[in-house]
Amino acid sequence: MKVVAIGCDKSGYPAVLRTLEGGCTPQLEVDVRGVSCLGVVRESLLLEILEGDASYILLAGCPLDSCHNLEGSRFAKARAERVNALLDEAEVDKRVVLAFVTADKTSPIRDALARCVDEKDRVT
Amino acid sequence: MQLSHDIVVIGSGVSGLSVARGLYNQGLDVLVVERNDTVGGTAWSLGCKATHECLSCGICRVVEQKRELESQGFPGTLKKNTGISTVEREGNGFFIKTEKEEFRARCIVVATGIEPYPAEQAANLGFGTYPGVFSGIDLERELNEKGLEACAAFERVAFIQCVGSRSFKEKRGYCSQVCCCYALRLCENLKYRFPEMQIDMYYMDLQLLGEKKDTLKRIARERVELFRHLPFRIERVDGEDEISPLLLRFEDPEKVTRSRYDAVVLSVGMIPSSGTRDIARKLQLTQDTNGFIKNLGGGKTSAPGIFVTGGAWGPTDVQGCLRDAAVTSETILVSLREGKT
Amino acid sequence: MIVGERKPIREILELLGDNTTVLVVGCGSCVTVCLSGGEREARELASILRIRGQSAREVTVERQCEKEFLLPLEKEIEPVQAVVSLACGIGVQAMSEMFSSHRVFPGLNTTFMGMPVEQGLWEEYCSGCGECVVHKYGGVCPVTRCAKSLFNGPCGGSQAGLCEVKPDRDCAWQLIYDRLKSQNRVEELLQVQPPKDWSFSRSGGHRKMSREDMLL
Amino acid sequence: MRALIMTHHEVPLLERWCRDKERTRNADIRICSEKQLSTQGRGAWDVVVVVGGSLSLTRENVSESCARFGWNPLRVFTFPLDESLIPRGDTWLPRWEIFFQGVLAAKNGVPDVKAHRLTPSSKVKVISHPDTERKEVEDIITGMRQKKLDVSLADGDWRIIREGVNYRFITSDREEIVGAIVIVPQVEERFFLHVPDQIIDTRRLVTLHEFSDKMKRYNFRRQRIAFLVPSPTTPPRQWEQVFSLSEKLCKRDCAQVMVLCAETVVAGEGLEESYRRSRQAGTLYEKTDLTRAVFQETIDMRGIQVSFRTERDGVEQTLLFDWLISVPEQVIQPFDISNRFESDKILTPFSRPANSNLPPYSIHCQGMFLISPFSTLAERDELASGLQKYLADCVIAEEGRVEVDEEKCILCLTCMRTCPWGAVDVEGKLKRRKARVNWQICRLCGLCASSCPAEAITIAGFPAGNGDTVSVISCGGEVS
Repeated sequence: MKVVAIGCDKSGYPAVLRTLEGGCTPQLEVDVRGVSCLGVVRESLLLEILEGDASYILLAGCPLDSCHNLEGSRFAKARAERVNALLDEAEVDKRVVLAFVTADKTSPIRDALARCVDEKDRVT
Repeated sequence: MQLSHDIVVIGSGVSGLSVARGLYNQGLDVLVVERNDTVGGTAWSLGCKATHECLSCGICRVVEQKRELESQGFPGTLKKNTGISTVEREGNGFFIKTEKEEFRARCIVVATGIEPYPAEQAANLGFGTYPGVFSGIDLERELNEKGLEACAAFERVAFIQCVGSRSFKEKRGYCSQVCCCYALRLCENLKYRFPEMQIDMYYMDLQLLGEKKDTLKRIARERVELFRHLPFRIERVDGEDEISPLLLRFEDPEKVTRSRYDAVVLSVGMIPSSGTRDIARKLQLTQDTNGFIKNLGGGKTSAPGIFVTGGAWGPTDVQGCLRDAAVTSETILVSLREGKT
Repeated sequence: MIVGERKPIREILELLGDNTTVLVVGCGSCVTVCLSGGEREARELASILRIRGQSAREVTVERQCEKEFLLPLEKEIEPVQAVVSLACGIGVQAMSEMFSSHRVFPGLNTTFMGMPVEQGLWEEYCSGCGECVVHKYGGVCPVTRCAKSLFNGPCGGSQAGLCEVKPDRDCAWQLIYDRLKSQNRVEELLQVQPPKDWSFSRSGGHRKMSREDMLL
Repeated sequence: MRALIMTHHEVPLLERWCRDKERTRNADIRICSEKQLSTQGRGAWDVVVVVGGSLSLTRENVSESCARFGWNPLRVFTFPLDESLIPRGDTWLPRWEIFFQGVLAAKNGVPDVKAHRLTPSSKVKVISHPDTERKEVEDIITGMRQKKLDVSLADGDWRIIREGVNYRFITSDREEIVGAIVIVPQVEERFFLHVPDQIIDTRRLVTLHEFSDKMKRYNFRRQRIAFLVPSPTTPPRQWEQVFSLSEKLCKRDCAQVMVLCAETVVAGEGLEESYRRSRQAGTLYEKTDLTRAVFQETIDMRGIQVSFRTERDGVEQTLLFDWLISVPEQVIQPFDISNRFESDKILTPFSRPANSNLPPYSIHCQGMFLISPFSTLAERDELASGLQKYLADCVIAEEGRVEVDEEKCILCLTCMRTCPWGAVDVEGKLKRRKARVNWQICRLCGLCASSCPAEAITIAGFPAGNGDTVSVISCGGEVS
């Protein structure tokens, strides 16, 4: 199962790298991409990535009200919810998952990846 | 080899590093002496307590400091695993001797900080004897890597406040200022992760401080059951197996009440770290009744030329340390400029 | 500006039925500003269709209500079985006229002529009644913004200034009264307005407007 | 192809790999550490690769080195020092090599972007709300002047226009360029308790501030006094006064003092000690929910009866007091200068966002700070050092990276409303007006580009989402 992890410069990207240093579960292939802030990621970009073979997208960014760009995470949350609603309507079982972290907090990312794996096993 | 530095900072915790950064940027020659082999002291080991919302616990200031260390390099030189053995005054500077070498300095900054109160010493609260008793600081330390997985199986958790502080009997008559805040943030994290968990909090007075005090008030009111009552003893429910629930006994004048919990978290307060006590003895600095080094205002101590910053003169949180570091480095610059140290 | 709301994806999929090759056509003016039918939304819909296995392409023209802009689509539409137009109703009909050989499905429910009250929120301000009298009501149109289109005073059922029919909307007459009060022209409301001649509005039949000097 | 690799750490795999000419398609590669950079760093490199820990590779750090050494930020690629191997076909290649192949293959012909170090002017202007106490504002200014900051107070009617990194301060007689602005808002002392008007007429309900002045002049021999502290989040500063006043009242005037509060806050230096002394002096502390208390004035209007339910044992008590002292909570009012700040964006009143990642005391407009008139000395020192750091550190901005496409922009103003830093305004007077991003204020967060419905704003090097791939690296150039 492939997961694309998009991390924001200040918190998400370093945190995802640190999680992967610790080695993640074998049946998971995580492709890490860094963006300057989670607010940069458009819905069309998320859908385009989901057209590939990735079955989940993990958006790792700063907590909602302490984003370095004030509203980046809030935008990302709204867009993720909209894309999930679109995918629901289209009965596609791919999802966008959010994790709010600071640079060296890896537990939310590990939780999010574990939830992705459980959901995928439950569906297949 | 005899080296002379402008400033020697003892302790490389959050306050030590920010004073070093402040003075290094002003072009002074700074030496940071650290007792054990990792930089960072208490604050660096703590975890960020944000759920999807930030609870402004200040740990991202620690992340900012780590980031500065990585991109701008260490402010001055760092000596790890070196303890100070003797300090003598010499002219208007100091002659410092450690196990391995000695060096001169014009000023000394004591930034040895605070450490959590060892929960074992809490009288009959069962830390160490019963598996279900945690200390608040241990939960916090695992927050970054493991998260709160350890508490997955519990349904009823009790938080006991003011463990090891606010008791004049044991010569610790001060409020550690941080434990109510971090306990409420831990409760928010627990309820966020395990919504059906029932949390009770036993406390004397809630100290709601910092930027997000209204959020803390909302947490205290909605997410936690409050009891203004400190338990007397923790026991095991007798006759049951290893992981049976714990029992909190309360000595009321009329009757003894008991309540059962799966786990108990002791919100341990902050005490002067062993380094602070040891340095205060070696530098003969006057201490206040609770063992902290006395701060005569702006970081000055009883001995001219020696300054104190951060947790060493009073329990405080990360933001308080950074604010205090700015004040102390300002006083040092002024005193250095006027030539009298 | 004309405001439209995207149809639910399930409905669009039912419309398409088993047509596999689809062309999604976005419109670059009003529906882009109201974030429901522009270039990005076209690409999103195309991605969704591609994820579901149908081959979909998207293209966006400046304005779908101009025949000249639709001409270049000629060769794009040829190989395609179905076309989904994300423009307002006008664009869908213009496309159907131009490419009558193909079936053009609307991807949008065109709703009203609206104003962006704040970022991301549009409210109906005009329903095109054909005979504008908004100046008599301090610039608040009772025909559109009052649920019962009353001309001679409020219906009296509003609570706390909110409309009785749709409680999340302000009562138009409350706004009219406040506005006129602030301009102290309230007594103008005392004049009784005659019944409105609705023949100029939609209920008077299909309407047309022309400028003789501009006719070629 | 001339490549420069900057790394803090010795990376053996990297050195061995760079000398292997065949692998690097005989690119001229030079590796140097940060110290040697000042000598070798300058010059037009085709490609610059920054290798470092994942924490230091933020966009701001990279553009700072671009400004210092004159690199084009789009030709700078960052790599987080990862020597692991990943499968490619049947062989296992170091992740580093795949990254560098991508870097060599990255498309050139990128727009010419320059990073600048902009130093704001060293003048600071203090704006205060008309009815904030003059004395507090003067204290703040003298505190800052001690820190050698060039501070002046704005009086009379003034207007502000944003000018790149600075602000243009226009008053009736002259204009001034100012680097930073400190706002002192009005702080409303709100007593969150509904007290009927008759009680207020008795003039026996006084605020803490007034009472401490009264203490100097009057003696409260044998009087019954109650401190009312309804909110549990009353700051320790107020409690310090409550403890010292109550102790003095008991000792000096042997008055009967009671404190009705939700929580007693003792988290401060020496507060526990003064709390203990105040209790030993005879003050009674009763925890109750004051919002349910009932106040009733006596017939002779000289006393007030308070009936409340104690939290300890839930007993309903009614006590008569001669004086009631309200300990209000200080609420900072949002500061509205929308009619004096000329900008296309409709400004909401300024208030300090509860965002712990913003520099202390700063608000979303760069170079603007906000501090409460009742701030402690330590808070004012922290603001002063924050100001010095802002004015000395110079702002790093990248010119030519964000551009708005003229044909596509339909002036829907979404970008202007979305930009958190207020860096977008409308440009052009005549026919073709479009949005313009002021590069000196822009923090390259990308929110405008991602929320533009017509996708008219493109930021070079960021994932545009129209077909080209997402950059593997957090900033700098574009690599598949």
